[in-house]
Order: sequence, then structure tokens, then C-alpha cells
Amino acid sequence: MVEVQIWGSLQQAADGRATVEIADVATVKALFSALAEAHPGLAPHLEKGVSVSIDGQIFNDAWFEPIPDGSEVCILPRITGG
Amino acid sequence: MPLDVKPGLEARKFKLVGTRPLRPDGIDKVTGRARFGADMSAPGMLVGRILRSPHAHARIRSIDVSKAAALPGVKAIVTRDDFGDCPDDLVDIRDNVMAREKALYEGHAVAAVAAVSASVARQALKLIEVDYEVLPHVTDVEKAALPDAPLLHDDMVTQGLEETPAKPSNIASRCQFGHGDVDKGFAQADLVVERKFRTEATHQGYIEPHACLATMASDGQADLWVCTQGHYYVREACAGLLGMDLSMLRVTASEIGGGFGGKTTVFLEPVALALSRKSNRPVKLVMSRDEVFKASGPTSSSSIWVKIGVTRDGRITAAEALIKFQGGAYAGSPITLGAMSAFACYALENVKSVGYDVVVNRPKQASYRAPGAPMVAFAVESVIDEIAGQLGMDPVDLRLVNAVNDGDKSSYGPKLPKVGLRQTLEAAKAHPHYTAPLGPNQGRGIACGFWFNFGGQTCVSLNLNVDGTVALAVGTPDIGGSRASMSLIAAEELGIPYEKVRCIVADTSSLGHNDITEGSRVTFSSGLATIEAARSCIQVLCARAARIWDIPPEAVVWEDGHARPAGPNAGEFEPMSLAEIARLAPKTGGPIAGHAEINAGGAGVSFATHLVDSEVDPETGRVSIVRYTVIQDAGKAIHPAYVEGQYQGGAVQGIGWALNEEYIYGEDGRLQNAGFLDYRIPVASDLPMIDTVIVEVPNPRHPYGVRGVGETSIVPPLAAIANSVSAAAGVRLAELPMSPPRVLAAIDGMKAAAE
Amino acid sequence: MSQVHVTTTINGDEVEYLCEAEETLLDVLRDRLGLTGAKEGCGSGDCGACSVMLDGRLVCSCLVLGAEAQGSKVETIEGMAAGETLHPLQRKFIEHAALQCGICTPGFLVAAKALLERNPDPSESEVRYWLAGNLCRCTGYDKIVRAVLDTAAEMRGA
Amino acid sequence: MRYEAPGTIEDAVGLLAAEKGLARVLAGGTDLLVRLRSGHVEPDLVVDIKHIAAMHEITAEDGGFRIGAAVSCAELGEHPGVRKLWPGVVEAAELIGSTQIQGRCTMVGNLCNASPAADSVPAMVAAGATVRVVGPEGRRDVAVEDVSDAPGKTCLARDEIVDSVFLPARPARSGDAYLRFIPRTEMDIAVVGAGVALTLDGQGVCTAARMALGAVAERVLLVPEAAALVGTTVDEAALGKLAAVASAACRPIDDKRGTREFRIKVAGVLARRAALIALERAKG
Repeated sequence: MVEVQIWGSLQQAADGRATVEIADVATVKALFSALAEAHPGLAPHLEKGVSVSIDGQIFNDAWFEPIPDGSEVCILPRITGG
Repeated sequence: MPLDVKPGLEARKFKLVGTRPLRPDGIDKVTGRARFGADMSAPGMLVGRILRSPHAHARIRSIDVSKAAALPGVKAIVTRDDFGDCPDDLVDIRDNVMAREKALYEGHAVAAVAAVSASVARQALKLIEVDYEVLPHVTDVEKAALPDAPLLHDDMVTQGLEETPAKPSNIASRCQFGHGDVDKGFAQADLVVERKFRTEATHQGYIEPHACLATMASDGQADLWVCTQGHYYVREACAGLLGMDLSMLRVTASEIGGGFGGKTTVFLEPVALALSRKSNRPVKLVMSRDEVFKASGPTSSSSIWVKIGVTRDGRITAAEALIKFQGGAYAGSPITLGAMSAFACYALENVKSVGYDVVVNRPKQASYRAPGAPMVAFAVESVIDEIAGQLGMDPVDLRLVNAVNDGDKSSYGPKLPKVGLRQTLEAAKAHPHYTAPLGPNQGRGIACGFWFNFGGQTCVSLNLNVDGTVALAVGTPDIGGSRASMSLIAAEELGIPYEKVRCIVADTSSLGHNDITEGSRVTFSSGLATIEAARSCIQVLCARAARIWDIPPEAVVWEDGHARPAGPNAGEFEPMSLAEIARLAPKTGGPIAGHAEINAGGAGVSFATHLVDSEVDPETGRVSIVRYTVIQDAGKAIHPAYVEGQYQGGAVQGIGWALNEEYIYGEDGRLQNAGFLDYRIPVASDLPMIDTVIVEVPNPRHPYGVRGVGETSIVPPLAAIANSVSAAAGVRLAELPMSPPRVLAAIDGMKAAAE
Repeated sequence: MSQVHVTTTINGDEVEYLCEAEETLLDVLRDRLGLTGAKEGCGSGDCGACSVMLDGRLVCSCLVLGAEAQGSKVETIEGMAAGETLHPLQRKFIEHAALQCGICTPGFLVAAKALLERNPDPSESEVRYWLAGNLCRCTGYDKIVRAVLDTAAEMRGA
Repeated sequence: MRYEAPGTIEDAVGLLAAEKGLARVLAGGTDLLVRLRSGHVEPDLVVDIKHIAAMHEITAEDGGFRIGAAVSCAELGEHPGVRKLWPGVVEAAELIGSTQIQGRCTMVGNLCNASPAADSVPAMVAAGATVRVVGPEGRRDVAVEDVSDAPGKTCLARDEIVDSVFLPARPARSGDAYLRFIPRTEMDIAVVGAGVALTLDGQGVCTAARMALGAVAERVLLVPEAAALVGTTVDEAALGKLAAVASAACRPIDDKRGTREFRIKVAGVLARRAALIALERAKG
């Protein structure tokens, strides 16, 4: 079980939820599928590109990054730079 | 695959990493041999020039190129008609590269010509007849957000609101971050300070204008030479806009004369290719400085409101920000990064930041070093400073009370991994600068800054030559000495001298995809890939030695540049050096190489604390920077001289932003200072030496502990300088730049109020 | 189009060229003579990237017409090293990491050499003011100023 | 565009007189080339006066110096005699642009470019300098303050050339100074400039004072009210008065370089500071 945090203005797409509990996901790819299924409004955002933080480490486009059980997961706007 | 990262990084002893060898491109760059964007030529080359809108906002009724096309020496002309359908994510880029229905800012490209000489091209531009219907314009972020503002895009509906509005507006989107309950937090506060801030738009100010040389043959094969931070991105964007296969376009990154985020997108490149396609000749396009200011991608101007509540002992109970950025004529200002980073230095129970992305009749913004963060840090760190003053608390102590620690929940969401803010604050307090006496009319300012840093897709190819030297190919353009760092890392891993490695930046056909050199990612990501490539090369080296010795490959270890037999065979054979194994490679199985293709995650965030003393002339409002110290966490400095260089360069760009740099628009919506004469970047005589302190709190996700260093250094300066000027002038400065008229008006206003 | 015929000396070699009357010396050096070491950063004399010596004076070659070089002596960055031997300033710039992107470097070197020929022992402030017409956006000038001061000390034999 | 480099002033004047289109005189070129490149001016003829030998000379004349129109500001600064005579003028000339610009720019070019913000002009006006204008009809002398009365406009006919500027002898116990305000330390155009020259008697009482202000009006302003210093020992009260008359004389605009209010206030500040330097120099 992981608790996924959704950033403020994305919460509308997650039916107003600030956190979503998702069970049995071992990777980012599985997480995205589960999230899109639970809250279809999230799907276009996940598709367009977001960053995912797992226990404080931020990843882009990393489908197979493992998500340890009980880890803290946040969906963030895509991080870039200059 | 993530590399095996072992704890106890601090204990690692490096032979080369952390030393300061000479950079491999040094001699080329001090002799004038290095070839930058505009330095390349091709046989039969034409000169390209771009016609730009003189209006801030105008409907383009028609473009008549017939007279220009008839001018002898003109070989091709392109307009909006030459750029057709393209992928959705490139639509704004396409429209920015060549205006369609409307010109949305002064300088917006409207047509381009290729001709046999610059003078013919110039004449041709004058012969192009554009029929404009001039429209009302808006260049100010606040005014553009008003309901009756001139509308740039009829179909722009604000994204991110609870209810999608029925009417279009110039507000592209709203975003919100935070946690807790700020109202509850403010109710618990003993002191609440709030203030409004404004910053003007600034330009990255790279000294090399955009330049490229495009060659496309009639079979569609094309080459592009260009100064860019990301030649793979240039390839994707150009291929997408021109309907080409990626394989048909080879992009070579020239030496790049500064980027700072401004060379992470395309402006000239698709136009040059279109002109080359039409003329069947090589076409060189180079921007003038005037075009760079008017038609490349400066950063956002901003309007920011910040409110922070604290208890008597300095603990922050709530923090809130409302941030508006204009990002030029298209959506995409760095508002999310600005809003996320606003309070990232502090561990907060109740925090909220709301951002709006607003479009105006100005050039489409591009990234600028830690995009979005410096302006927001200016506002937040100014309020923190004001609170310290009102509480009578030392400003470092106030920050230490609230500074984030390892594992704290960040203001933008996730809990923080290992972080080094506290260490930079403690180093600031211990630095002699912090307690040095100040002269008359001088003030000291301090501010902290944060940046995310970034990893991303990266390829490295490491080829061993038969003489034991190494050809290292990376795909991230070198904008600040990264070839030296990559060579150091490869040499460190392989156990050979630095001089035995030669690192080059490969073109898009020679190496797999690499993300742009941005987000302070190169030393981290290309460094990781280099380590991985070197380690895969070492595996091959050990396997070859094992075959030569006829022992199992697991029984060979790599130490100090040598394969050594280990385990039961230890001491059985003389260790073989890399050079010996390389020499025998043709007989032992052929060439030896290592390579890595990764998507690097886990770039460590970084923090900095800046200290600055400034002096204000109370009669003229003129500000001099008299002392400056940068203290920043680098994780691990690979080549400390170039880490210091990043610290110093970021600080000085911040000094320019704080004091004198600004885009100045007239009532007519035209930029009034499109040149280095009146867009005033700091000159050598404006500055003191910039002292640096490299703090090293290793990033646990990198085998050496590296964090990005390029961007964080521009985050604290605006606030640090504002705090020092406010201390020296005796009045809070809340608008940038703190140009003399503004500072003098603030001083005079304070005096008038006191009377 | 009538072109101007110019005979001049560049880095010790006699050079002849034709140029249009409105072409700058910088255009001629870069586009006609292949000497691309001088850079165009602004075209208005504000950045110093095109610095060359003209008859012993430091100038911005973007503010000199190609036609004006008739009978003159022009020295560019390409003539600064003696064969394989770098000028001490060139060596010190590399040693001090006084360049990041390197676009401004040729201009700084030409300007700094002119300074040290006039004043072998400049103060930090003199270096900063002499070089105020050379813009650098990467380094914050710190390492450039140190490199110039260190070169001056070395050349004085200090 | 044609480029001509005549060897005599007569030939130069002849070329200008014969040209039917637009002609421009080229000395240092540091303004002209910028305007050429930006397309602000598209001349048919450019007359380079640097091949006229006399234009490069600095010659002693009547206790002062005549400075040729092609003398660069760097060359001027290297002339110990001129620097000793009118240090304020030389310092003003040395403020124009960078080291690179100094190697090319000239005081006469600075004057004929007709910008109200030209650094050397207020200093020359304060020093009482004149220029010699040469045309088909002969030569005439014009006071520096009378050369330009609006941005980009001069009193020169289309076939006239300024061949030199004359800095007169400096009276005993006199001193001059020029200060400008810019946001950076170098490379900016003056936001305000103030040139002051004053003369003392043996008792330290001011007997003559001239002040000129730059960048505060459509032209460089000679401020006759600087006579407020005459009869004083240039004490605090007199300096306060000078600052007040300087501010009162300004009629500036708001622009990208500064606001109206700022220029008015800073003109007074600079007038006062420049007068103090001039006073020190007058005292020797």
C-alpha cells in the first residue's frame, strides 16, 4: 500500500482528493495505471508528463522505477530547468 | 538501472575527482580556434535574414513577397505558408518561430529570406509588404490579467480552476501547492508580515547571439550546425515542424557562447532549414543583438504577494504566496516551478502558494537558470528578513529555526532526502564576512535559495584506443567546462591519467538521445552515465585479462588502472595495465568499449546561502556591491574551479537582475532597450571578487555524491541584495531592479514620511 | 556595387581584400579572411568580443570600417600565441579557469594584453576598469581578473 | 555607400559640397557605425577625415590648446599639457565608452553627434571652448554651447566640417571638473552630467564661474545662474545655491535612463560635487 499525494491544483482531476491510497503497485508504470483507473481525470495529466517523487527522489518518465511498499509517493508537475 | 550506491560516501578517497586540471577545450578557446555558432561556413552558403513585426499586437492581413522574390540574388523566401501542421506540443513553438494569423509581440518573425549577400538580404526584407491591422496590446502582467485586457488568444481558457471559465482570457492557468491550514497557522502567529513585490523581466544575456547553419539536400537529408544547449531537442523540434524523419536530420552542437536556459528551444533553426530546403543551398542565420533581446526568450516579469506568520521565538506558523508570472505571448511561464520552490527552504506545517501563468504581448519566455525561483525567493526571503528585523532576531538564527532537515516534508509535497541548507547557514555564520564591520551607508543582506536539479535521459560512449587512451563521447553540450569534469570521472573510474581521456560532444547521429543541458543536470547525469560506461568497459577489460591468464573472469579485479588476479589466483600473474590490455585488444576479441544509456533519476536538490554588503549613495540612490560571498552545497565538487565559476556567475547574474537589468517597454508596446548599452549587465568594474564556499553534503543517489550546481546560485542574490540595500537605505525595497531612481525615490519617500 | 580595395597588415602578414564600403573590419576578418576568433556579440561596441589592435590601439572591430584598415597594422587573437607557445595570458586564463563558455575570451585576451603592455603592474581596480568594455556573462569576472593579475606578476618576474 | 578618405580639409569640404545625396563625416566612427548598422542612417557618402594630417595634431595656441578633430580621446588623455590645463575636460572625454571606444572616439565627434548626454560637451562648455568650422566659404569659430540646440541637430551646413576644438588659456587660480551619473561604473550614457569651471582671487573669493549640464534638456545647458558662486568663498551656502540653480535649470524628460524627478535632483547633487573638485583644483 502506498499513499500518493496529489499537488493542489491537480486535486480536481483526482475527484478533489489530496491523497489517494493505492495497493499492490511495484513500479511507476503500475502506479499510473492504477491512478488512471481510480480517477480517470488524472489520465491526461499522467500522459502529458509529470514528475514522480518516491521517498523524496524525483523521477521523470521512469516507468520501471521500483516503488517500495509503504514509501511516500508524490505526483508533481514536471521538473525541468534552465 | 540504478548504479550500486554504497553508504559512506564521505569516506571515499578520490585520486582525480576534486582536483583542478586544465580543460580540454582551453587552448582552442584562448587562441580563437574554437568554432561557435556563427563561425561555420559552407560552400555556396547563403545569408538569411528575418523580417520582424514592428507592432506589439497586429493581425497579419497579407504578406506580399513578390517584389522581394524578384530582387536579383534572392534565392528563397519563407513565411507562415511554409510551416504547416505539426504535432500538438509544437504548435506554440511553430507559431513563435513564424507568426500566423497575428504578430503577438514586437520582433515576432513574419518572413525570412535567403540571399547571396547580407546587403541583398537586407534590401529584400524592405521589399516584403506586410499588411497589418494593428490591435490593442498589453505588456504588463497585472493589466493583462484584468477582464477587459486586450485578448491575445481567442481560445485561451484558464486551466486549473475548479470550474472551467466560459470566457477566454490571458490567464493560461492557475496552480496551487501546499499543505496544512494557513488560516489556522496565521491565527497562531504572534507576528504576521505581508508585502507585495514586483520584478521586471530580464534576459539571460549570453554574449553569443543565436546562430545556425542549415543544409538540406533535395533528398531530404539535412545537417544543422547550431549553438544550443540541446541539439537532440533541436532535432526533434525541427523535424516535427518540417515533417522530417529524425534520422534525416543530423544536428551538431557548436561551441556555445552561453545559454543559461535561453538556448533550450528553437528560434532560427526551423527557418534556416526551411530556407535551405527551398533554395537547395546552405543557409546561415545569425541573430543581431537587437533580435536577441526582442525575439529570443527572456524570463518572466512577476507580481508576488507573500504573507508569513511567526511566533515570538521565530517559528513560522504559516506561509502563503500569490504569484503571477507573464511568460510572453504563449502559455508556459515557469509558474509551477516558482510556486513549488517558494517556501522550499523551510519546514512548514501550514503553507500555500498559488500561481497564475499570464500571457502578454512580449516574446515567449524561455528558461533562465532556475526558472521561476529567483523572483519568488526575492519576495519570500525579503519578508523573512523583515520578520527578523521586527523580532530583533539574527537573520541566520531565524532561518536556522525554520530550515529544512533531512526527511522533513517539503513545501512542494514530498519529504526531503538528505539536504544541506543548515550546513550552508552554519557556514555563513562562521564566515568572517558575517561579522566584518560595515562602513557608512552600507548594509548587509543574507538570503537562502533552493533548486530542484534534474536528471534525465543521457547517453555516453567510451571507446578505448589501442594505445590505452580513451575517446569519451557525451551528448550534452558543454556550457561551463563539463568536458573536463567528464574526463576526470572517466579517468577516476578507469584509473588512468586525466590527460589520457579526450571528451567530445557527439552529434545526434553518433549517440543516442540526450536531454537538454539544463536543470543543472550534466555533471550529475552525464557523470552517472560516464561512470556506468567506464564500469562496463572495466568488465570487458577484466574479462580480456581473464582470458589471457586463462582464469575465470570473476577472479579478476580492477584496481588503480590494472587488472589483477584475485581470490585463489591472487599473485599468480603480473597485473596488466589498461594500456597493455588495450594494445592486445585486436588479438583478444577486438575493440573494447563501454557505454551507458540511462534515464537518471534522483538528482539531489541543492541549497545555498548568500551574504552581500552593499553601499547606497543617499543622494543619488546608486548601489555598489562591496562584498559578496556564495555558500552552496555541491554534494561533491568534481572540478572545484568550475563549481566556483558556477557560483560566481550565478551571483553576478543575480546582481544584474537585482540592480539594473530590466526589459523597458514604451506605451507603444515596443522594447526600448534592446542592446547592451541600456540593458545593463554588470561590467568588471561594478564588482568585487566573489568569494565562494563549497559545502559538500553528498547526494545519496550518486556514487560520488554529486548534486547539480549550475542554477541554485542565481536563486538567493535578488533577495540577499534587496535585504542589504534595504538595510543600507533604511527603507524596504520591494521592486526590482533597484535602479537608482527607484532607490532614491524610496529614500526620499521615507524622509518625507518621517517629516 | 563598387568595392573598396584594401591593403593592410594582419598579424604581421600583408593582406589584400575587397570589401563593400559599409562592411566593418569585423565582417572582413570573419567572413572574408576566415579569422573568426573575433566575435560579434553586439555590433555596437558594447561587449568587446570583437576586440583587436589597430595601429597599436585597442578597438572594437565592429566599429571600424573594413576600408579604414588601409595601410594599417591589425593584430587579432589569432596572432597572440607564438607558434605553439601560448602568450602567458592565454596560459593563465586556462590555468585559472577564467573562461566558461569562452565566447568573450578572445576579446578579453586582446584587451588584457594591451593593458599589460601599457601597465605591467596594474591594480585590481585598474584591471577592472580597463576591461569594463568586455562583457562576460559566465564567470562574474572574478577568475578573469585573477588571471590577469597573476600573469602581470609572472611577466614582471615577481 | 561610397567611402572617401581625402588628404586635405579642402578636399573633404569639396566632397561634401559635391555630394547630392546624404553625406556623413567619419572621425572615430563610434557613433556613426552604430547608426549605420542599425539602419538609422543610410548615407551615400562617408568622408573619413583621419587621413588629414592636421586633424591629428594637438598644438599650443594663445596659452591654450587646439585639438584636431581626429584626435582620439585616448590620445588626448595621454597629452600631459592638456590634462594639466583643463583636467575636467580630459576626464570628461575619458569617460566616453570603454577602453576600446577611447581608442577611436573624438571630442569633436562627441559634440557633432549632438546628443544632450555627450560627456565631453558640458566640460568643454564650462571651460569656454570653441570649435573651428571649415566650409567652402572659409573658417568660422563657434562657441561649443552654440553647436547643437536639439538632439541630432547641429549648426553646421551640409558642406561644413569641424576641424578642431580650441581650449582657451586657463586663468590663474582656476579649476574645472566634470561628473556624470550612471547606474553602472562604466559603459552607460550619462543620466545627468555636470561640468563646472571657476576662478578665485588671491583671497579665495570666486570671481568667475561657469556651469553646464548634460542630459537634462534637449541640449547641453549653459547655466548662467552659476554666477551665484561669484563673490563667495564657495562655502556650503554657496554650494547649496549652486545645486538649487542647477536643479532649477533642468527641463528633463522621463525615459529609459531616468525619471524627470531623478534628473532634477541629481543635477544639483552633481553640480555641488563637481564644484568642490573644481574648487580644490583652483586652490592648487
